[in-house]
Amino acid sequence: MMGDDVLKRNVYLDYSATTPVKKEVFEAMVPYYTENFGNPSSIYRYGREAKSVVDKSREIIAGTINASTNEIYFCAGGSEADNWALKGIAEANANKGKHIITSKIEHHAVLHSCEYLETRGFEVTYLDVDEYGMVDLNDLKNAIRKDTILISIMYVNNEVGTVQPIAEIGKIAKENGIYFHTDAVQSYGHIKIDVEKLGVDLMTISSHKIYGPKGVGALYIRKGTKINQFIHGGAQERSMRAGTENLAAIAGFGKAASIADETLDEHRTRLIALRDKMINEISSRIGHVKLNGHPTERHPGNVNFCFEFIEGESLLLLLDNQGIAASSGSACTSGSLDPSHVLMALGLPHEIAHGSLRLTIGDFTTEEDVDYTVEKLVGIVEKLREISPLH
Amino acid sequence: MMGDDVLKRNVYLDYSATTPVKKEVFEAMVPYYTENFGNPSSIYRYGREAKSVVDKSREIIAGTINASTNEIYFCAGGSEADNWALKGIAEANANKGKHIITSKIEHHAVLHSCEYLETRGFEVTYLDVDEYGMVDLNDLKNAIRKDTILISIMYVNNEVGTVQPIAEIGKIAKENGIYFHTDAVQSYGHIKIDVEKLGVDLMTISSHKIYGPKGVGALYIRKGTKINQFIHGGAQERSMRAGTENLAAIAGFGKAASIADETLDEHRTRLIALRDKMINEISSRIGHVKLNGHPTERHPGNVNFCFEFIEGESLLLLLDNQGIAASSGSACTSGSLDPSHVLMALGLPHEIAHGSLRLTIGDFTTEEDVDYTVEKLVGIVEKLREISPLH
Amino acid sequence: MYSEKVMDHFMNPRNVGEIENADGVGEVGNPQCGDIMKIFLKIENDIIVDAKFKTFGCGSAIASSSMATELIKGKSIDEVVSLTNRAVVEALDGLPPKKVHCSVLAEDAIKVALMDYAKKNNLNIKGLENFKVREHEH
Amino acid sequence: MYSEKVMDHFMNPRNVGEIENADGVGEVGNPQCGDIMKIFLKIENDIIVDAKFKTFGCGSAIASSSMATELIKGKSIDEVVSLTNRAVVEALDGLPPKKVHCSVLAEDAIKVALMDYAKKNNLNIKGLENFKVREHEH
Ligand SMILES: Cc1ncc(COP(=O)(O)O)c(C=O)c1O
Ligand SMILES: Cc1ncc(COP(=O)(O)O)c(C=O)c1O
Repeated sequence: MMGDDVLKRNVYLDYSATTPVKKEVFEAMVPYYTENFGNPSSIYRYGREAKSVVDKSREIIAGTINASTNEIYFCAGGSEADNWALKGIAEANANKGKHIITSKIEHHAVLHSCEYLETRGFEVTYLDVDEYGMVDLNDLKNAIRKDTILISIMYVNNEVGTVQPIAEIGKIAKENGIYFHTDAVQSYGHIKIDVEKLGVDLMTISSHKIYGPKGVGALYIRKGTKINQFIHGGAQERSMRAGTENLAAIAGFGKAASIADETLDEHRTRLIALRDKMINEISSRIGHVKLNGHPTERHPGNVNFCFEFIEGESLLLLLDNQGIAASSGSACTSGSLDPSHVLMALGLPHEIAHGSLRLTIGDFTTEEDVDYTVEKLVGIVEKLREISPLH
Repeated sequence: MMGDDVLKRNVYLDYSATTPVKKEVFEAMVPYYTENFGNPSSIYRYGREAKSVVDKSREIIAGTINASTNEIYFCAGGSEADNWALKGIAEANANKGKHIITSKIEHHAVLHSCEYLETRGFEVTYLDVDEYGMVDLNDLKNAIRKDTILISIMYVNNEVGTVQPIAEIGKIAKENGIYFHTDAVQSYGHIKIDVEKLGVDLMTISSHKIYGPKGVGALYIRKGTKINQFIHGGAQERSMRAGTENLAAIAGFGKAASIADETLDEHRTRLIALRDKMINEISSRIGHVKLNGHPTERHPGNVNFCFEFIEGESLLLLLDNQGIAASSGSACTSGSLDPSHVLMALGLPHEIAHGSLRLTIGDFTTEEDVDYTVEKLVGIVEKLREISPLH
Repeated sequence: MYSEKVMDHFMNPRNVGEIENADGVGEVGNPQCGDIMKIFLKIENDIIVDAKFKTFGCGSAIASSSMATELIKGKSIDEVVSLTNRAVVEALDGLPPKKVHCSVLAEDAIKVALMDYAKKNNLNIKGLENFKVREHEH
Repeated sequence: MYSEKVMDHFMNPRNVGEIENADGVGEVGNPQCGDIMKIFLKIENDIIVDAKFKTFGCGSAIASSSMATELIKGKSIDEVVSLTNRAVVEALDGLPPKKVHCSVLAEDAIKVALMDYAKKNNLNIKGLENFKVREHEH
């Protein structure tokens, strides 16, 4: 073990997949497992203490996005919140119309919920994006119909990091009296969010992307929004989401949210510097590469390149062998035939999309990590290109 | 604080609501927050380690109920698993029929899912129970129709602790080619379960009722069962349940399940002794009381009485004031007009149902706790009866 | 959930009991809905010289009975007629929204007791001409 | 995910490269599906005296190419014709189910190279009369 550490670095560059729980966050969770484990719905002291923990986290999170506390509903994570938003709005508003607008680069939690709704009689328009992953506002306007009840466009794309013009979309939605949901899993904690300024009616966030625990997320639902429950049962979350409250995780989510909010500026500055350094070095030291996503409207920690003539899984395995954890939109990493739907939507040819690599930088990433990774990457790409018949 | 402890005991008697996380369980979770936090779906080392944790818990849990590992699907808890079972089976088998049979004393996660399905064109028969909370097998047989696709009967009732004849129900379901789901949230960890012997096709379990963390549960789905996904999105849980795996919680759930399985016999023996002592003392020392639930076919830790002439919330508050945490099926604790649907289904008159008290015993309950509680209860009931105009 | 005042009046209820040969007795609620409040009044020269109660109900029902009886002791019938459930709620430093109905019960029980007094003595009490016990909902 | 054997052949692939004036060359797969395998054979007296490869693809595609070329070096054409993808999988101590197609690619690439050799030399190779490159799916 020691030997390993000396010989090899451990460089985690997959912060967009999941983040470690920060120490302060973990410490904020510890009391709620073996000691203060009460059920917040009970009236005795154990329960009242538990309730106040849940209330406090709700207050913190509402504060970070300029919402009121009774607009925050805790659930099990980003995927559940996306499912809830899409299905809950669709069912509750089906009498008004059965048309939904989304984009081709949404997370699967949104896309597959849309596909499910298509089997239940809804129609879905999947907007194209440009080569940088941007939705076109005119396309959006043109897609709106009399029976459109919901627009769901993600704030920041998880693969290529492109940031959408959410406030403009919110305005269009409002002008047309259509509910607007945004999956903000990849922007929350990285971009200052104000639900009023953005004009969103529903917003998905997830704890384990902001140094909080896994298994908890939240759906922001603007007051007055007509939406069905998704998980039926007990009266938790003001009867909107059943299931015993996940006390410790909610406490951790609250702590993570408050840290993220307080340190947002320095977090961004630091990440952007590392990100740009990495992008510049890869671009200048390796030939036949292509930066995926938008050059400026970009997640502060997202680096995503295609390396021509090589395939993503091989790249990941060789990086892993050097202690570097990254991810790829390669088909081979997903077990499907096609490279990721996001890369395809950007219009990349198959053979190039197969060679994508996503490196996502976070709060524990150092400049040495970036240097080390670029250094190793240069050699690995060279090695794989030597083996490649395309080169 | 110290003074409080000296003056007053802390007696938690609400183990059926939620349990503390056992120390060994918590320790099994700790490594997966700040250190081994990887995403199990990734191919690099961090991810592979995470995957093996999830696999191991799956194996343990499968082993405890005689299932195979690929029949266990992790999700966020009992409520989600119930929703998934009911809605997933209904949707996937609607072409075969739209009739479902359940009982009047199910958990709200089942009942409200059924009510939801009724709004989507399904028909639901809610079976009556007898005065002990038992479903009648002849009623069940009579309720079966050509278009019945699902029977959902809970294993052990959460309020009154009655244990249903699950194996017999399984046999009836099988003979009629109908899927059988059981909500085993209150039996898992308390009764030895063998899904083969019981003949269940789907079974709900939840971690925080067996000294594991909140926010994680599982649905057992027999191989070959036709069921839809409930949370759509990523390819987690063999594409059946989307959402980044809740690593630490799954590790804790596995540990809790293995402890529960290994100590099942002593756990039962100990709880039954305490339970019976408490039931006997309350019955003999307090007049005008009625034991709710079945005298013998009963959860090992469940004590549930109605105290005539008094109301449940008052009882809970005065118990809480003595450091005793309990629960009640009183309407006043739920904010609804009627006492719990379970007590009503047992045929209790309203005024008696209002005075119910549930005391649920667990692994940290001592004989002194029982003595203390009975002692306090005698005085509290007397005091409230003095105030009562009904007495 | 409950204020300290509510808890105090619940844990140590004032005026529990019955008054023998009470001048007015009022009972409202029913066991079905989980609340019954019975108020006993002793009245001399239009003044409530004593008040007692018996209540079957939740913590706030008991606290409301206790506080309401406290509030009316020593008051004139006129003053008591104009006492509303709001006054009880305020004196208790508030009740949770779902429990406000308990204070309504207390107001009603007192008024029913006054009506009983009026009937027994063939009086008309000003302000109670149109009084009707409200259907109360949790 | 991968066996040690697979990782070894992926990290340190044997026989990478091209053979100038190869006696047989076989290329299968296409960039669209993410795998291309190109195999070069040097054949003397019906014996594979040398084999090299170039592969664009995932870890198991590279390992399969490496192992397949190892397996056929020094073997007779007859022996090579009866070599199936199973043999490659076994020699690698197994492949994940989704990756077995990589071994099929290797088998096919070798057979295409043999067909190329046969064509160039106007030969018929027994056992390859009905050979067709399989549509491969991930
Ligand atoms: C954009 C986006 N939406 C939704 C999700 C799903 O979140 P979770 O894993 O918390 O279910 C993720 C991450 O996996 C994501 O990146
Ligand atoms: C019988 C029963 N089913 C389902 C549930 C719901 O489980 P969870 O709180 O894990 O969602 C509970 C407990 O609340 C229960 O007792």
